[in-house]
Amino acid sequence: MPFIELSNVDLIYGTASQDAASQTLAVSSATLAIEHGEFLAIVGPSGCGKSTLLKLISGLVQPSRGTVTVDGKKVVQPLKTVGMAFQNATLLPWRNIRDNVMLPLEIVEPYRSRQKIDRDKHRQAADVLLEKVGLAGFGDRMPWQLSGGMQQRAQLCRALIHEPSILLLDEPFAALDTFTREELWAVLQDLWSFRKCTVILVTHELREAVYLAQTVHVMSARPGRILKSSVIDIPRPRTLESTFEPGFVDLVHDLRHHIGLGKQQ
Amino acid sequence: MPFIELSNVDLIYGTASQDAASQTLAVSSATLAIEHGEFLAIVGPSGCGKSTLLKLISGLVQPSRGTVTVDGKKVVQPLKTVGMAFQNATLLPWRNIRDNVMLPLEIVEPYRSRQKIDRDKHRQAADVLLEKVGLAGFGDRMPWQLSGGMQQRAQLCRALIHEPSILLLDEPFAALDTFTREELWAVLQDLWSFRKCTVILVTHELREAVYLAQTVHVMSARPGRILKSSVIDIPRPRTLESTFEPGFVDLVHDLRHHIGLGKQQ
Amino acid sequence: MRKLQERLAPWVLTLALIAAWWLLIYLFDIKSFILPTPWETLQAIYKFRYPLFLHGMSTLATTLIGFVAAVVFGLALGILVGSSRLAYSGVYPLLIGFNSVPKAALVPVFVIWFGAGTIPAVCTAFMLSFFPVVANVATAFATIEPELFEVMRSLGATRWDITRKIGIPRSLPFFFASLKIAVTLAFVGSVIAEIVAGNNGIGNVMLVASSNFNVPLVFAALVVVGVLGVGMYAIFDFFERRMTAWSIRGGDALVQTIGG
Amino acid sequence: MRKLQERLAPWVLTLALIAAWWLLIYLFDIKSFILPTPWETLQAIYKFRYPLFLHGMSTLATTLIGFVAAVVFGLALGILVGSSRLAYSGVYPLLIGFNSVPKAALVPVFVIWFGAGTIPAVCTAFMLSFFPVVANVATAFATIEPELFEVMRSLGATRWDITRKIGIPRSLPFFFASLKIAVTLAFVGSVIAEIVAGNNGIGNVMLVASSNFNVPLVFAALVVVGVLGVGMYAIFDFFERRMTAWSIRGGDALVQTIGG
Amino acid sequence: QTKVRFTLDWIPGATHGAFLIALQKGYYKAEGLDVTMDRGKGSAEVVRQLAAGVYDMGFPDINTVMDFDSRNPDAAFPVVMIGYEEAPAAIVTLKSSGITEPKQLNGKKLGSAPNDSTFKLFPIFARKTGIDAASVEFQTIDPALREVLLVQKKVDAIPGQIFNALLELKAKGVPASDVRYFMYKDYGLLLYANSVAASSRFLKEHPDSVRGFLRATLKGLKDMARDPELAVDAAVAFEPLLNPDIERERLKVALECCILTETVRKKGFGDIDRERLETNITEIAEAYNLPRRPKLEEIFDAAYLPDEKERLIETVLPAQRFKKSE
Ligand SMILES: Nc1ncnc2c1ncn2[C@@H]1O[C@H](COP(=O)(O)OP(=O)(O)OP(=O)(O)O)[C@@H](O)[C@H]1O
Ligand SMILES: Nc1ncnc2c1ncn2[C@@H]1O[C@H](COP(=O)(O)OP(=O)(O)OP(=O)(O)O)[C@@H](O)[C@H]1O
Ligand SMILES: Cc1ncc(C[n+]2csc(CCO)c2C)c(N)n1
Ligand SMILES: [Mg+2]
Ligand SMILES: [Mg+2]
Repeated sequence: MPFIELSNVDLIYGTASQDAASQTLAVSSATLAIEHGEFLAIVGPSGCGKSTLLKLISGLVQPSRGTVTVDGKKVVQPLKTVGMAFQNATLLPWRNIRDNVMLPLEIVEPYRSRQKIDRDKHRQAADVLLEKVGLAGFGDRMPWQLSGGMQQRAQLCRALIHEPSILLLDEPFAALDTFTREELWAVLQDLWSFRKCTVILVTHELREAVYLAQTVHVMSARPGRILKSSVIDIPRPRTLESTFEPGFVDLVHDLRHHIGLGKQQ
Repeated sequence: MPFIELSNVDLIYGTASQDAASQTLAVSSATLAIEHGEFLAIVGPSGCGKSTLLKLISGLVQPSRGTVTVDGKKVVQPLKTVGMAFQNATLLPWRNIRDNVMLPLEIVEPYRSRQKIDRDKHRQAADVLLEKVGLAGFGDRMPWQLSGGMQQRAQLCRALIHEPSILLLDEPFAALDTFTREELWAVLQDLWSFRKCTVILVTHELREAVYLAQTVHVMSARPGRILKSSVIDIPRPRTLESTFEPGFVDLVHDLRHHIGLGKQQ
Repeated sequence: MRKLQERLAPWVLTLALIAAWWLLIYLFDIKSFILPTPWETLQAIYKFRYPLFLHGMSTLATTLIGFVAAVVFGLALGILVGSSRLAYSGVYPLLIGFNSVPKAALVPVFVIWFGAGTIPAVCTAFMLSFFPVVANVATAFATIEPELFEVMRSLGATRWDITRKIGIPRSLPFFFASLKIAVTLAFVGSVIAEIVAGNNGIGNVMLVASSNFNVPLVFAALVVVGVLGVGMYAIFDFFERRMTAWSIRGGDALVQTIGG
Repeated sequence: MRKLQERLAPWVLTLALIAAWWLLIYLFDIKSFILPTPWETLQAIYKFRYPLFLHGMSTLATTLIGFVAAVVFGLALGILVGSSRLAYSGVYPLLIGFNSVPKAALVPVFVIWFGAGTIPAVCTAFMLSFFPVVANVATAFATIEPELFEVMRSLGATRWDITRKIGIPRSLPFFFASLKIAVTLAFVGSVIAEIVAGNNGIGNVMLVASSNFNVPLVFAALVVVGVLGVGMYAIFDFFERRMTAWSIRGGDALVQTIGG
Repeated sequence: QTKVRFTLDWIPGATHGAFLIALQKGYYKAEGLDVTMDRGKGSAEVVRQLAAGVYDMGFPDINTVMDFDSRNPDAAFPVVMIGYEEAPAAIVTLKSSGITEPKQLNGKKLGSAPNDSTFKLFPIFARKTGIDAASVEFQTIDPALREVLLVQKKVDAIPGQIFNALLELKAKGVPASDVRYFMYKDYGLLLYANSVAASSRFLKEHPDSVRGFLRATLKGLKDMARDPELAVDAAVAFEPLLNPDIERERLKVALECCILTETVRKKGFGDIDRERLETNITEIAEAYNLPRRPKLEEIFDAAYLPDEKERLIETVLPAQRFKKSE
C-alpha cells in the first residue's frame, strides 16, 4: 500500500451554499500513489490545481469527493509531519528571518518540548540552513528587508528545519536566478538522498523536474487531472552536466509536449 | 541625451540614523542609459538589486548618491508615466480582478477625467487584456480566488492598461508554466513593437531575456553593479523557433557565464 | 444549518442572560428596589411604552447627530494622525488626556454656553465617541503595507487618491469596529447629558423614575437604550458584511483547525 | 531633526491649547465660576497638590485594577468572538446592547452588592473599558490572512499555538489602539463611580470642590486625570514602539508621497 | 466595640458638625462604638443603602424615608432622631425678576432636577400658596447648574436648600440682597428634613448601639451649638478640600434656619410633634402620589432617643428666628 494515496479526488472551491457560477472545480478525479521516500515532481499549466493538490495532501484542504490517505490513514485534518514551502513566501512579518525559520521548532515535537533547553542548538541549526541557501548573516533581518528570492529561500529553510518526513514544495525556486537555483537543486538532492523523506515538488521548470524527481506527473489545465506520469531513470547522483545530455533533453521535450497537449484541452 | 539615465547611482537601505550594520548597500554606482523605445532586460543573481533598480527608475525610491533622470528631468518623486508589475503580485484584496486591472484608469490622466463617461469602454479594455493573458471570465473573481500565476498575469494587465510610456516588469512571468510564459512573450513583443514604449524587464530566465530584449544587462551580486551589457541582434519578429537556433543558445550561454562570474565575486 | 445557528445565537444568549438575571434575584433574594425582575421590567416597558418610545426617539436623534459628527471628525483626524508621524506624536497624547476626563464634568460648561436642551447632549455624544474612530483609523492608516502604497505611488497618485483607494478600504474592518465602540459611547454620552440637563430623552426618564423609586422603569429605560444600540449595530452589520467581506475570507479558519 | 520635532510636538500643541483656553476666557469674558483661567487652575493644583496627589493615586489604583481586568477579559472574549462566527453573531449584539447603557446607572447597584468603597469603582472602570479591547481583538482575529493560518496549520499547530504565534502578534497594533481607548474609558469609569458613590479619588475631589464653589479645583482635578491618562499612554507607547515596529515600517509613506 | 457604618446625606460639611465632632472627639468610642463615616450619595441613595444594609445608620431626609417606606413596606425602616427640625426648602428668585410673592410664579419657568426633594414638594407648596402648578414650566437641570441658569435668567426661579442656594449665588457674584426666596415653612409647610435613621436589622440587633450613637451625636451637637467654629474645624479636618469661610457661612444659615430652631431651643433636639408629622405624612403621600399612607410608627421611632433633659441645647446663638427675606 502506497505511503500517500489520492483516489478520485475532486476539489471544488466555494461553499455549497454559493451559486454554481462562483464555484470552481480546481482538481478533478486526481488519482496518485506515492511511495515512501519518493521524489515526485508535478508540472502543469498555470491555474491547473497544483497548489491545490499540495494542500489536499497536507490536509489543509479537504477533498470535495474521493479520499486522501497518508500512511494508511484518511486525511481529515492537517498533517503534523509535513514541511511546506508555499508559493508566496509567507514569512511572519513580526519575526526576523531566523525566528521565522525556527517557527516549526516551536510547534513540532520533539523539538517543541526541548525548546528551552536546545535554544542555542536550534539557533545554530537555523543559521546553518540559512547559510546553505546563501542567506548567511541575514538571520537578524526582518522579512521585508529581503528581496523576493531571498524570502523564498528563507521560507525553504523553514520547511526543512524540523526534518519533516513529507516535504511539499510549491515552486520553491521560482524567484531565483539560474545559478542560485541550480545550487539549491544540489542541496535538495543531497538532503533527500540523505534523509530519504518523501518530496513533492511543484515546478514550472521542466529541467528542474527532470533533474530532481524520480517521477514527473503532468497535470491538465483546470480542472486538473493527472495526464501523464513519466518515470525518470537517469542515474543518481545527477549533476548539472547530466542536464545537457541528450536523454535528459529528450525527457524535457517529451514533458513539454504533454503539457502543451494538456493546456490545449 | 538618453531617455532614462542613471549616473553613478548608489542606494543604501536603512535610514542614516541607524547603525551601519543594519544598513544595506543594495545598488552601487549603477550607470545606465536607456533610449526611448528601447526594450531592456536585466538579469543577475538573487538579491543583487534588480527590483531596487526598477524602483529607482520609477522614482519610488530616491538614490542615496548619484542621479536618475527621465526625459531630461531629475527624478525626485514617483513618475506618472510608468506601468509597473511588481515582483509579488500586489493586487488590492478588496477589489475584484477587473477593478484591480482598472485601477490605473482611475488615477492616470487622461483616463481619470473620462472615468464616468468611458466606464463601459474601460471595462471592455480590461476584459480584452484579461482575455489576452488567459484570464477571460475571471474579472469578477477576488484576487485570493486566483492561483499564484493567475494573480501575476492580472497584475501584468494592470501595468499595461493605461498604455504607459515606460513599462517596468519585475519577473512578470516567474510563476507561469513554460507555455503560458511563451504565449505572453509573444503578447509582450507585439505590444512593444506596436506601441514603441520603453520596456525594462527583470527576469531570471535567460531565454526570456534574449528572446525579448534589445539589450541585456547583467548585474553583479550585491551591491549590484552593471557587469556587462550585451546587445541582442537577432532580427524581429522573433519566434519560438529562434530560441532553438545556435546563435540564440550561444547568447544565453554567454549571459549565463557572466552571471556566474558576477555571483562568484 | 450554520446560518440558522448564527441567527438564533443572539436570541438564545439573550434568553440565557435573562434567565441568569432572574436566577440571581431568586437565589440572593434581591429586592426590587435594587434590581427588578425581568418581568417587572417588561411590565414597566409595556406600561410606559408611549413615553419610552417618545423619549427613546429623542435620545436616538440626539445620539445620531453627535455620532455622525464624531465619525466624520474622527475619520478626518484619524487619517491625519495615521498618515503623519508628526501629527501622531503631537496629537495623540492630547487626545488621550482629553478622553481620560469624564465628559460628564464638561456637560455643565456646554449647558452654560448653549443652554439646557439638545445641543449639550449632542456635544457630549460627540466628545465621547470620536476618539475610538480616531484611534482605529490612525492605526489602520499607519500600518498599511508599503507595497500597497507603492502600487499607487508608481501611478503618480495624489495623497487623496491613496487615502481614498487604499487607506479607507483597507481600514474598513477596523473602522467598523470603531463605529461599534463609538455608537455605544454616543448613547452613553447623550443619556448622561440628558440626566444632567435635559427635558427629554431616556436620561430624563431614568432620572424621574429613580426619583420616584421606580426602579423597574429605570431598568426599562436602560433596556430601551440597549435595544437602540443593538438596532444601530444591525445597521452597521448590514453594511459591514457587504463592505468588508474581502477581509474575513478566512472565516472560521482558527476554528476549522481543531473543529470548534 | 525629525526626532526633536516629534518630541516637541505634544508640548507645543499643549501650550497652544492653553493659549486658546485663555483667549477664549479673555474674549468672551467667561466668569471663573464657569471656566477658570489656566493660571487659576495651576494655582489650585499647587495649593491642593497634596490631596490631589493622594486622591490621584487612589483613582490611578482603582483605574489600573479595572483596566487590567478589562484587558485580560477583553482579550479572551475578543479572541473567542474573532475566532468563531457563532460566537461573533451571538455575543456581539449583546455586547453592544450592554455597552450602550450608561454604566453610571449601575454604580448604585454595585454599591449595594459590594459595599461602598473601591470595588464599585473598579467594576465601573472594568465595564466601561473592556468593550474596545473585545471589538478590536475580534476584528483583528477575524481578518487574519488565511495564508498565515495555513503556515501554522501545515505544522499541525494547536488552536492555542495559532492564537499565540499568529493571532496575538498580528493583532498587536490594534490591540494597542484599543488599550488607548480602554484606558481613557477606565479613567472615566472610575471617576464617574467616585462621583456617584465614592469616598476617595479624583471624582470625590471634583464633587467636594464643586460643592465648595471651587471651580479651579474642579478643573485641577480634571487636569490630574488627564495627566494620569497621558502617563499611561506614555507607557503603552514605549511598548508599542518596541512591539509593533514591524507593522509601521511604512512610516510616513503617505506623507512621503507628496512630501508633507 | 460595635461597628457602625454611617453615611451622611451628602458631602461632609460644617452642617454635619454634630457627627464629625462626636467622631473626632471620641464620643462614639466612649459609647463603645466603632463608627466609620462616609459621605452620602443623596438622600434617595442613602435610603436605598440603609434598606439594603450597606450602611447601618445614616442621615437621610425623612420625607424620602416616607416615600421609600410607603413603596417598600417589607424593607421599611424608621427615623430615630430628627436632624433638621425645619426643612431648608425654599423657592429662590432674583429680585430683578420682579417676583415678590409665590403666586407670581404662575407661567414662569422653574429649574430643578426631578429628584430634588424641594422640587418634589413643590406641588404642596403651590397648593398652599395658590400657585397653579400646571402653569409652571419646568427645566430639568442638574443641581450644580440651577443657580447658574438662574443668574443667566434662563429660569425664573429655582427650588433649593436655602443655605446652599444663597452661597451658590454669592459665589456667582449675586449678593444676598439681590436674592428673594420663599421658605416653604413660612407658607405653612412645616416639614422636618434630614434625620438620623438606622436600618431595621441594626435596630433589631444593636438597639443599645443606636441609643449610644444618638447620645454621642447629641454631645457633638451641643459642642457645635456652643461654638460653631468647632464644627467648621471638624469639617475641614475631615475633608481638607473644604473652604472654612464657606463652611462657616453655610453653618450659620443652617443653624439659624433649620437646626437650632425656636422649637428645638424650647423642647429639645431630635423629637417630633406627632400632629405635625401626621400632617406631613398626609401631605407627602398626596404630593408624591404614594401607593399607601404609611403610619407614623413606621416613619419615626422615638424609642432610641435620649431623655428630654439630655436633648435640651444651650446655645449662644441670638434667639433670632431666621427671617423671611424682604
Ligand atoms: N481559495 C480559492 N477560492 C476559489 N478558487 C480558488 C481558490 N484557490 C484557487 N482557486 C482556483 O483553483 C484553481 C487552481 O488553483 P491552484 O492555485 O491550485 O493553481 P496552480 O496550479 O497552483 O496554479 P499556478 O501555477 O498559477 O500557481 C484556479 O483556477 C484558481 O482560480
Ligand atoms: N526595504 C529594504 N530594506 C532593507 N534592505 C532591503 C530592502 N529591500 C531590499 N533590501 C536589500 O537590498 C538588496 C537588493 O534587493 P532587491 O529586492 O533589489 O534584489 P533583487 O535583485 O530584486 O533580488 P531577487 O531576484 O531575489 O528579487 C537585498 O540584499 C535586500 O536584502
Ligand atoms: C452627581 C450628583 N449631583 C447632584 C445630586 C443631587 N443631590 C442629591 S443629595 C443632594 C444634597 C442634599 O442632600 C444633592 C444636591 C446627585 N444625586 N448626584
Ligand atoms: Mg500554485
Ligand atoms: Mg527582486
